[in-house]
Amino acid sequence: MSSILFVFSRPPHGSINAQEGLDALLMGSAFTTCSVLFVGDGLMQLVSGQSTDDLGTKNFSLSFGALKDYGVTGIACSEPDLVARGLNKDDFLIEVETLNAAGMQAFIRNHDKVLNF
Amino acid sequence: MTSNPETDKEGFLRNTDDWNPAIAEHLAELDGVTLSEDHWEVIHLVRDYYENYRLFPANRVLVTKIREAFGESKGNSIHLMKLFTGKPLKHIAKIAGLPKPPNCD
Amino acid sequence: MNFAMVVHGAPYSSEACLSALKFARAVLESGHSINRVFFYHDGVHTANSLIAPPQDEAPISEQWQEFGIGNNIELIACIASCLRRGVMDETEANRYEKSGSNLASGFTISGLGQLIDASISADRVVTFGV
Amino acid sequence: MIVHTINKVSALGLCDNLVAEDDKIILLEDGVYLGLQSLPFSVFAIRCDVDARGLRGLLAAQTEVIDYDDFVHLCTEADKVCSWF
Repeated sequence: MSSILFVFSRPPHGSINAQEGLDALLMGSAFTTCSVLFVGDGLMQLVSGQSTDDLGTKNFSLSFGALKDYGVTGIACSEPDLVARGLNKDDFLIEVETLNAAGMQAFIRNHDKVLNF
Repeated sequence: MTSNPETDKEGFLRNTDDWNPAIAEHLAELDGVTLSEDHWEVIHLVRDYYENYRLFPANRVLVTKIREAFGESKGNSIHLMKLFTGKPLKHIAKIAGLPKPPNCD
Repeated sequence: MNFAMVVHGAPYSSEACLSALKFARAVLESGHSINRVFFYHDGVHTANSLIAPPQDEAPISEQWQEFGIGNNIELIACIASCLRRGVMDETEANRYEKSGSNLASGFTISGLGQLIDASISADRVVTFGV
Repeated sequence: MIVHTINKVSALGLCDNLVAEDDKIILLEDGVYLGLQSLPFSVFAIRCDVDARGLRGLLAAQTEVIDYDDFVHLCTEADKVCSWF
Protein backbone atom coordinates (compact mmCIF):
# COMPACT_ATOMS: atom_id res chain seq x y z
CA MET A 1 0.00 0.00 0.00
CA SER A 2 1.38 3.38 -1.00
CA SER A 3 2.39 5.65 1.82
CA ILE A 4 1.67 9.35 1.42
CA LEU A 5 3.70 12.32 2.61
CA PHE A 6 1.68 15.48 3.09
CA VAL A 7 3.72 18.66 2.75
CA PHE A 8 2.25 21.76 4.35
CA SER A 9 3.82 25.04 3.28
CA ARG A 10 1.16 27.71 3.91
CA PRO A 11 0.58 29.72 7.06
CA PRO A 12 -2.84 29.31 8.70
CA HIS A 13 -5.85 31.66 8.46
CA GLY A 14 -4.67 33.90 5.59
CA SER A 15 -6.01 31.31 3.18
CA ILE A 16 -7.83 28.04 3.60
CA ASN A 17 -4.96 25.96 2.20
CA ALA A 18 -3.75 24.90 5.63
CA GLN A 19 -7.18 23.84 6.84
CA GLU A 20 -8.06 21.94 3.68
CA GLY A 21 -4.64 20.28 3.74
CA LEU A 22 -5.25 19.05 7.27
CA ASP A 23 -8.66 17.70 6.21
CA ALA A 24 -6.96 15.71 3.47
CA LEU A 25 -4.34 14.37 5.88
CA LEU A 26 -7.00 13.22 8.36
CA MET A 27 -8.87 11.48 5.55
CA GLY A 28 -5.68 9.91 4.22
CA SER A 29 -4.91 8.40 7.60
CA ALA A 30 -8.01 6.22 7.27
CA PHE A 31 -6.63 4.64 4.09
CA THR A 32 -2.89 4.27 4.43
CA THR A 33 0.27 5.32 6.26
CA CYS A 34 0.43 9.10 6.17
CA SER A 35 3.12 11.45 7.41
CA VAL A 36 3.37 15.21 7.35
CA LEU A 37 6.24 17.61 6.73
CA PHE A 38 5.93 21.31 7.56
CA VAL A 39 8.09 23.66 5.52
CA GLY A 40 8.34 27.44 5.10
CA ASP A 41 5.48 29.38 6.64
CA GLY A 42 3.67 26.06 6.98
CA LEU A 43 5.47 25.81 10.30
CA MET A 44 3.27 28.62 11.57
CA GLN A 45 0.29 26.26 11.50
CA LEU A 46 1.80 24.55 14.54
CA VAL A 47 2.31 27.59 16.74
CA SER A 48 0.41 27.15 19.99
CA GLY A 49 -1.88 29.76 21.45
CA GLN A 50 -3.74 30.53 18.22
CA SER A 51 -7.01 32.21 19.15
CA THR A 52 -9.46 32.81 16.34
CA ASP A 53 -12.51 33.88 18.38
CA ASP A 54 -12.27 37.51 17.34
CA LEU A 55 -11.32 36.62 13.78
CA GLY A 56 -14.48 34.57 13.55
CA THR A 57 -12.97 31.47 11.93
CA LYS A 58 -12.62 27.92 13.17
CA ASN A 59 -9.51 27.32 15.27
CA PHE A 60 -8.47 24.23 13.34
CA SER A 61 -5.00 24.35 14.91
CA LEU A 62 -6.56 22.39 17.78
CA SER A 63 -7.14 19.52 15.35
CA PHE A 64 -3.39 18.85 15.18
CA GLY A 65 -3.81 17.42 18.68
CA ALA A 66 -5.92 14.64 17.16
CA LEU A 67 -3.24 13.42 14.73
CA LYS A 68 -2.12 10.79 17.24
CA ASP A 69 -5.68 9.41 17.48
CA TYR A 70 -5.76 9.24 13.69
CA GLY A 71 -2.54 7.23 13.59
CA VAL A 72 -0.37 9.93 12.05
CA THR A 73 2.98 9.48 13.77
CA GLY A 74 5.47 10.79 11.21
CA ILE A 75 5.31 14.51 11.96
CA ALA A 76 8.32 16.58 10.99
CA CYS A 77 9.35 20.12 10.16
CA SER A 78 12.21 21.79 8.36
CA GLU A 79 14.96 22.69 10.82
CA PRO A 80 16.37 25.50 8.65
CA ASP A 81 12.89 27.02 8.33
CA LEU A 82 12.36 26.68 12.09
CA VAL A 83 15.61 28.51 12.80
CA ALA A 84 14.94 31.15 10.13
CA ARG A 85 11.70 32.08 11.91
CA GLY A 86 13.28 32.27 15.34
CA LEU A 87 11.08 29.43 16.56
CA ASN A 88 11.84 26.35 18.56
CA LYS A 89 9.91 23.16 19.14
CA ASP A 90 8.51 24.42 22.46
CA ASP A 91 6.47 26.96 20.51
CA PHE A 92 4.47 24.16 18.90
CA LEU A 93 1.13 22.58 19.80
CA ILE A 94 2.40 19.05 19.28
CA GLU A 95 5.59 17.01 19.30
CA VAL A 96 7.40 17.50 15.99
CA GLU A 97 10.64 16.03 14.71
CA THR A 98 13.05 18.53 13.15
CA LEU A 99 14.86 17.48 9.99
CA ASN A 100 17.84 19.01 8.27
CA ALA A 101 18.14 19.05 4.48
CA ALA A 102 19.41 15.47 4.25
CA GLY A 103 16.74 14.32 6.69
CA MET A 104 13.98 15.94 4.64
CA GLN A 105 15.30 14.41 1.43
CA ALA A 106 15.27 10.99 3.07
CA PHE A 107 11.78 11.61 4.48
CA ILE A 108 10.45 12.31 1.00
CA ARG A 109 12.27 9.31 -0.48
CA ASN A 110 10.74 7.03 2.16
CA HIS A 111 7.18 7.74 1.03
CA ASP A 112 5.57 6.57 -2.20
CA LYS A 113 3.52 9.68 -2.96
CA VAL A 114 3.66 13.34 -2.03
CA LEU A 115 0.66 15.64 -1.73
CA ASN A 116 1.51 19.32 -1.33
CA PHE A 117 -0.77 21.91 0.24
CA MET B 1 -34.27 27.57 25.99
CA THR B 2 -36.90 26.99 23.38
CA SER B 3 -38.65 23.68 22.93
CA ASN B 4 -38.67 24.17 19.16
CA PRO B 5 -35.16 25.13 18.09
CA GLU B 6 -34.81 25.97 14.42
CA THR B 7 -33.59 23.02 12.39
CA ASP B 8 -32.90 22.42 8.72
CA LYS B 9 -34.84 19.89 6.66
CA GLU B 10 -32.56 17.08 7.84
CA GLY B 11 -33.21 18.02 11.45
CA PHE B 12 -29.80 19.59 12.17
CA LEU B 13 -29.82 22.66 14.40
CA ARG B 14 -29.39 25.78 12.31
CA ASN B 15 -27.45 27.28 15.19
CA THR B 16 -25.40 24.74 17.11
CA ASP B 17 -25.21 27.21 20.03
CA ASP B 18 -28.89 26.40 20.62
CA TRP B 19 -27.91 22.94 21.84
CA ASN B 20 -28.64 21.76 25.37
CA PRO B 21 -29.51 18.33 26.81
CA ALA B 22 -33.25 18.93 26.58
CA ILE B 23 -32.91 19.77 22.90
CA ALA B 24 -30.90 16.59 22.38
CA GLU B 25 -33.81 14.63 23.89
CA HIS B 26 -36.19 16.47 21.59
CA LEU B 27 -34.09 15.88 18.44
CA ALA B 28 -33.75 12.19 19.31
CA GLU B 29 -37.48 11.80 19.90
CA LEU B 30 -38.18 13.20 16.44
CA ASP B 31 -36.19 10.23 15.11
CA GLY B 32 -37.98 7.80 17.41
CA VAL B 33 -35.05 7.41 19.78
CA THR B 34 -35.24 7.74 23.57
CA LEU B 35 -31.86 8.71 24.94
CA SER B 36 -30.41 6.26 27.46
CA GLU B 37 -27.23 6.40 29.53
CA ASP B 38 -25.46 4.61 26.65
CA HIS B 39 -26.51 7.37 24.26
CA TRP B 40 -25.33 10.08 26.61
CA GLU B 41 -21.90 8.47 26.97
CA VAL B 42 -21.43 8.81 23.23
CA ILE B 43 -22.93 12.28 23.01
CA HIS B 44 -20.72 13.65 25.77
CA LEU B 45 -17.68 11.96 24.27
CA VAL B 46 -18.13 13.47 20.81
CA ARG B 47 -18.93 16.90 22.26
CA ASP B 48 -15.78 16.77 24.39
CA TYR B 49 -13.77 15.59 21.39
CA TYR B 50 -15.11 18.46 19.31
CA GLU B 51 -14.39 20.95 22.08
CA ASN B 52 -10.80 19.71 22.36
CA TYR B 53 -9.94 19.22 18.69
CA ARG B 54 -12.63 21.00 16.61
CA LEU B 55 -13.21 17.67 14.92
CA PHE B 56 -15.98 15.17 14.80
CA PRO B 57 -14.00 11.94 15.27
CA ALA B 58 -13.83 9.54 12.34
CA ASN B 59 -15.67 6.28 12.96
CA ARG B 60 -12.59 4.23 13.88
CA VAL B 61 -11.38 6.99 16.19
CA LEU B 62 -14.75 7.25 17.88
CA VAL B 63 -14.92 3.49 18.38
CA THR B 64 -11.45 3.47 19.92
CA LYS B 65 -12.30 6.36 22.24
CA ILE B 66 -15.50 4.64 23.37
CA ARG B 67 -13.60 1.41 23.99
CA GLU B 68 -10.99 3.27 26.04
CA ALA B 69 -13.63 5.05 28.09
CA PHE B 70 -16.41 2.48 28.45
CA GLY B 71 -14.89 -0.91 27.75
CA GLU B 72 -14.64 -3.58 25.09
CA SER B 73 -18.36 -4.40 24.94
CA LYS B 74 -19.19 -0.87 23.77
CA GLY B 75 -16.09 -0.22 21.68
CA ASN B 76 -17.43 -1.38 18.33
CA SER B 77 -19.48 -0.08 15.42
CA ILE B 78 -22.39 -2.41 16.22
CA HIS B 79 -22.89 -0.72 19.58
CA LEU B 80 -23.23 2.62 17.76
CA MET B 81 -25.56 1.19 15.13
CA LYS B 82 -27.84 -0.18 17.83
CA LEU B 83 -28.02 3.20 19.55
CA PHE B 84 -28.37 5.49 16.56
CA THR B 85 -30.35 5.26 13.35
CA GLY B 86 -29.33 5.50 9.69
CA LYS B 87 -25.70 6.51 9.36
CA PRO B 88 -24.71 6.52 13.05
CA LEU B 89 -22.06 9.28 12.82
CA LYS B 90 -24.42 11.64 11.07
CA HIS B 91 -27.15 10.88 13.59
CA ILE B 92 -24.82 11.39 16.54
CA ALA B 93 -23.68 14.74 15.10
CA LYS B 94 -27.28 15.83 14.78
CA ILE B 95 -28.36 14.88 18.31
CA ALA B 96 -25.12 16.15 19.85
CA GLY B 97 -25.62 19.53 18.20
CA LEU B 98 -22.36 19.38 16.24
CA PRO B 99 -21.84 20.73 12.72
CA LYS B 100 -23.62 18.87 9.95
CA PRO B 101 -21.02 16.64 8.28
CA PRO B 102 -20.59 16.77 4.49
CA ASN B 103 -22.44 13.98 2.72
CA CYS B 104 -19.33 12.19 1.58
CA ASP B 105 -19.45 8.65 2.92
CA MET C 1 1.68 4.42 -16.54
CA ASN C 2 -1.33 5.60 -14.56
CA PHE C 3 -1.54 9.19 -13.29
CA ALA C 4 -3.67 10.81 -10.61
CA MET C 5 -4.01 14.57 -10.86
CA VAL C 6 -4.95 17.21 -8.29
CA VAL C 7 -6.03 20.72 -9.27
CA HIS C 8 -6.13 23.51 -6.68
CA GLY C 9 -6.67 26.57 -8.87
CA ALA C 10 -9.84 28.18 -10.22
CA PRO C 11 -10.05 28.93 -13.93
CA TYR C 12 -8.98 32.52 -14.79
CA SER C 13 -7.92 33.26 -11.18
CA SER C 14 -4.78 31.24 -11.67
CA GLU C 15 -3.04 29.31 -14.38
CA ALA C 16 -3.13 25.99 -12.50
CA CYS C 17 -6.38 24.79 -14.00
CA LEU C 18 -5.13 25.42 -17.54
CA SER C 19 -1.69 23.89 -16.90
CA ALA C 20 -3.38 20.80 -15.51
CA LEU C 21 -5.50 20.46 -18.65
CA LYS C 22 -2.42 20.70 -20.87
CA PHE C 23 -0.70 18.10 -18.72
CA ALA C 24 -3.73 15.80 -18.78
CA ARG C 25 -3.90 15.97 -22.58
CA ALA C 26 -0.17 15.24 -22.83
CA VAL C 27 -0.54 12.23 -20.53
CA LEU C 28 -3.10 10.65 -22.85
CA GLU C 29 -1.24 11.67 -26.02
CA SER C 30 1.86 9.98 -24.60
CA GLY C 31 -0.07 6.72 -24.26
CA HIS C 32 -0.47 6.86 -20.50
CA SER C 33 -3.70 6.88 -18.49
CA ILE C 34 -5.33 9.05 -15.82
CA ASN C 35 -7.32 7.33 -13.10
CA ARG C 36 -8.95 10.47 -11.76
CA VAL C 37 -8.63 14.25 -11.67
CA PHE C 38 -9.46 15.58 -8.22
CA PHE C 39 -10.44 19.24 -7.97
CA TYR C 40 -9.73 20.65 -4.52
CA HIS C 41 -9.52 24.08 -2.90
CA ASP C 42 -10.48 26.74 -5.48
CA GLY C 43 -10.06 24.10 -8.18
CA VAL C 44 -13.71 23.15 -7.64
CA HIS C 45 -14.74 26.39 -9.36
CA THR C 46 -13.82 24.57 -12.58
CA ALA C 47 -16.97 22.50 -12.06
CA ASN C 48 -19.23 25.57 -11.98
CA SER C 49 -21.46 25.43 -15.06
CA LEU C 50 -22.34 29.11 -14.72
CA ILE C 51 -18.89 30.34 -15.75
CA ALA C 52 -19.21 32.55 -18.83
CA PRO C 53 -15.84 33.91 -19.97
CA PRO C 54 -15.54 36.56 -22.71
CA GLN C 55 -15.68 34.99 -26.18
CA ASP C 56 -12.07 35.81 -26.96
CA GLU C 57 -10.87 33.84 -23.93
CA ALA C 58 -10.59 30.07 -23.72
CA PRO C 59 -13.64 28.33 -22.18
CA ILE C 60 -11.48 26.43 -19.69
CA SER C 61 -14.31 24.77 -17.77
CA GLU C 62 -15.95 23.58 -20.97
CA GLN C 63 -12.61 22.28 -22.20
CA TRP C 64 -12.27 20.25 -19.01
CA GLN C 65 -15.79 18.91 -19.45
CA GLU C 66 -15.07 17.89 -23.02
CA PHE C 67 -11.81 16.30 -21.94
CA GLY C 68 -13.45 14.34 -19.13
CA ILE C 69 -16.47 13.19 -21.08
CA GLY C 70 -14.59 12.58 -24.34
CA ASN C 71 -11.94 10.45 -22.69
CA ASN C 72 -14.15 8.92 -20.04
CA ILE C 73 -12.02 10.30 -17.22
CA GLU C 74 -13.42 10.87 -13.76
CA LEU C 75 -13.47 14.53 -12.80
CA ILE C 76 -14.20 14.71 -9.08
CA ALA C 77 -14.92 17.96 -7.26
CA CYS C 78 -14.34 17.74 -3.50
CA ILE C 79 -17.64 18.04 -1.68
CA ALA C 80 -16.33 20.03 1.29
CA SER C 81 -14.54 22.49 -1.03
CA CYS C 82 -17.64 22.72 -3.24
CA LEU C 83 -20.00 23.47 -0.37
CA ARG C 84 -17.78 26.28 0.89
CA ARG C 85 -17.65 27.81 -2.59
CA GLY C 86 -21.19 27.26 -3.81
CA VAL C 87 -20.72 24.51 -6.36
CA MET C 88 -23.59 22.04 -5.98
CA ASP C 89 -25.39 19.25 -7.72
CA GLU C 90 -29.12 18.91 -7.20
CA THR C 91 -28.75 16.57 -4.24
CA GLU C 92 -26.54 18.95 -2.30
CA ALA C 93 -28.52 22.04 -3.27
CA ASN C 94 -31.58 20.29 -1.91
CA ARG C 95 -29.79 19.16 1.22
CA TYR C 96 -28.58 22.67 1.99
CA GLU C 97 -31.82 24.31 0.90
CA LYS C 98 -30.22 26.38 -1.85
CA SER C 99 -32.02 28.02 -4.75
CA GLY C 100 -30.33 26.14 -7.56
CA SER C 101 -27.62 23.76 -8.60
CA ASN C 102 -24.71 24.50 -10.93
CA LEU C 103 -22.53 21.41 -11.28
CA ALA C 104 -21.25 21.12 -14.85
CA SER C 105 -21.81 17.86 -16.68
CA GLY C 106 -18.80 15.58 -16.67
CA PHE C 107 -18.04 16.43 -13.05
CA THR C 108 -19.02 14.45 -9.95
CA ILE C 109 -19.11 15.76 -6.40
CA SER C 110 -17.54 13.36 -3.94
CA GLY C 111 -15.45 13.15 -0.80
CA LEU C 112 -11.76 13.46 0.00
CA GLY C 113 -11.50 9.69 0.07
CA GLN C 114 -11.45 9.89 -3.72
CA LEU C 115 -8.26 11.96 -3.59
CA ILE C 116 -6.55 9.49 -1.31
CA ASP C 117 -7.76 6.45 -3.23
CA ALA C 118 -6.58 7.94 -6.54
CA SER C 119 -3.20 8.90 -5.06
CA ILE C 120 -2.63 5.44 -3.65
CA SER C 121 -3.62 3.52 -6.74
CA ALA C 122 -1.88 5.70 -9.35
CA ASP C 123 1.76 5.25 -10.34
CA ARG C 124 2.30 9.01 -10.13
CA VAL C 125 0.34 11.83 -8.57
CA VAL C 126 0.84 15.36 -9.84
CA THR C 127 -0.59 18.45 -8.13
CA PHE C 128 -1.29 21.78 -9.84
CA GLY C 129 -1.35 24.22 -6.96
CA VAL C 130 -1.80 27.94 -6.52
CA MET D 1 15.04 10.80 -8.81
CA ILE D 2 12.23 13.15 -7.88
CA VAL D 3 10.64 15.73 -10.18
CA HIS D 4 9.91 18.98 -8.37
CA THR D 5 7.56 21.39 -10.09
CA ILE D 6 7.72 25.09 -9.18
CA ASN D 7 5.02 27.50 -10.33
CA LYS D 8 6.14 30.75 -8.74
CA VAL D 9 9.44 32.39 -7.85
CA SER D 10 8.76 32.41 -4.10
CA ALA D 11 8.18 28.64 -4.06
CA LEU D 12 11.88 27.98 -4.70
CA GLY D 13 12.53 28.97 -1.09
CA LEU D 14 10.25 26.16 0.08
CA CYS D 15 12.15 23.43 -1.66
CA ASP D 16 15.76 24.45 -2.25
CA ASN D 17 16.78 22.41 0.81
CA LEU D 18 14.83 19.40 -0.31
CA VAL D 19 16.09 18.99 -3.84
CA ALA D 20 18.61 16.19 -4.00
CA GLU D 21 21.52 16.12 -6.39
CA ASP D 22 19.91 13.84 -8.98
CA ASP D 23 16.45 15.46 -8.75
CA LYS D 24 14.99 17.55 -11.56
CA ILE D 25 13.14 20.85 -11.40
CA ILE D 26 10.38 21.76 -13.82
CA LEU D 27 9.43 25.43 -13.94
CA LEU D 28 5.91 26.25 -15.04
CA GLU D 29 3.55 29.23 -14.90
CA ASP D 30 5.27 32.16 -13.10
CA GLY D 31 7.94 29.71 -11.97
CA VAL D 32 9.60 30.11 -15.38
CA TYR D 33 11.04 33.45 -14.23
CA LEU D 34 13.43 31.38 -12.12
CA GLY D 35 14.85 30.15 -15.42
CA LEU D 36 16.45 33.56 -15.98
CA GLN D 37 19.14 32.76 -13.45
CA SER D 38 21.54 29.88 -13.10
CA LEU D 39 20.39 27.48 -10.43
CA PRO D 40 22.43 24.69 -8.85
CA PHE D 41 19.93 22.09 -10.10
CA SER D 42 18.88 20.39 -13.31
CA VAL D 43 16.24 22.84 -14.58
CA PHE D 44 13.53 22.58 -17.24
CA ALA D 45 10.98 25.23 -18.18
CA ILE D 46 7.64 24.75 -19.92
CA ARG D 47 7.72 26.23 -23.43
CA CYS D 48 4.27 27.85 -23.54
CA ASP D 49 4.88 29.59 -20.21
CA VAL D 50 8.29 30.80 -21.36
CA ASP D 51 6.93 32.08 -24.67
CA ALA D 52 3.86 33.72 -23.12
CA ARG D 53 6.17 35.81 -20.96
CA GLY D 54 8.60 36.68 -23.74
CA LEU D 55 11.48 34.94 -22.01
CA ARG D 56 12.75 32.76 -24.83
CA GLY D 57 15.90 34.75 -25.50
CA LEU D 58 16.46 35.66 -21.87
CA LEU D 59 16.77 32.32 -20.13
CA ALA D 60 20.00 31.15 -18.54
CA ALA D 61 21.94 28.73 -20.75
CA GLN D 62 21.31 25.83 -18.38
CA THR D 63 17.50 26.19 -18.48
CA GLU D 64 16.18 23.61 -20.90
CA VAL D 65 12.89 24.46 -22.59
CA ILE D 66 10.48 21.54 -22.81
CA ASP D 67 6.89 20.78 -23.84
CA TYR D 68 4.15 19.11 -21.82
CA ASP D 69 4.90 15.69 -23.29
CA ASP D 70 8.48 16.05 -22.03
CA PHE D 71 7.03 17.02 -18.64
CA VAL D 72 4.97 13.82 -18.66
CA HIS D 73 7.99 11.79 -19.70
CA LEU D 74 10.12 13.22 -16.89
CA CYS D 75 7.36 12.28 -14.43
CA THR D 76 7.41 8.69 -15.65
CA GLU D 77 11.19 8.57 -15.19
CA ALA D 78 10.94 9.96 -11.66
CA ASP D 79 10.06 7.95 -8.56
CA LYS D 80 7.56 10.61 -7.60
CA VAL D 81 6.51 14.16 -8.28
CA CYS D 82 6.56 16.93 -5.69
CA SER D 83 4.78 20.20 -6.48
CA TRP D 84 5.80 23.52 -4.99
CA PHE D 85 3.49 26.49 -5.27
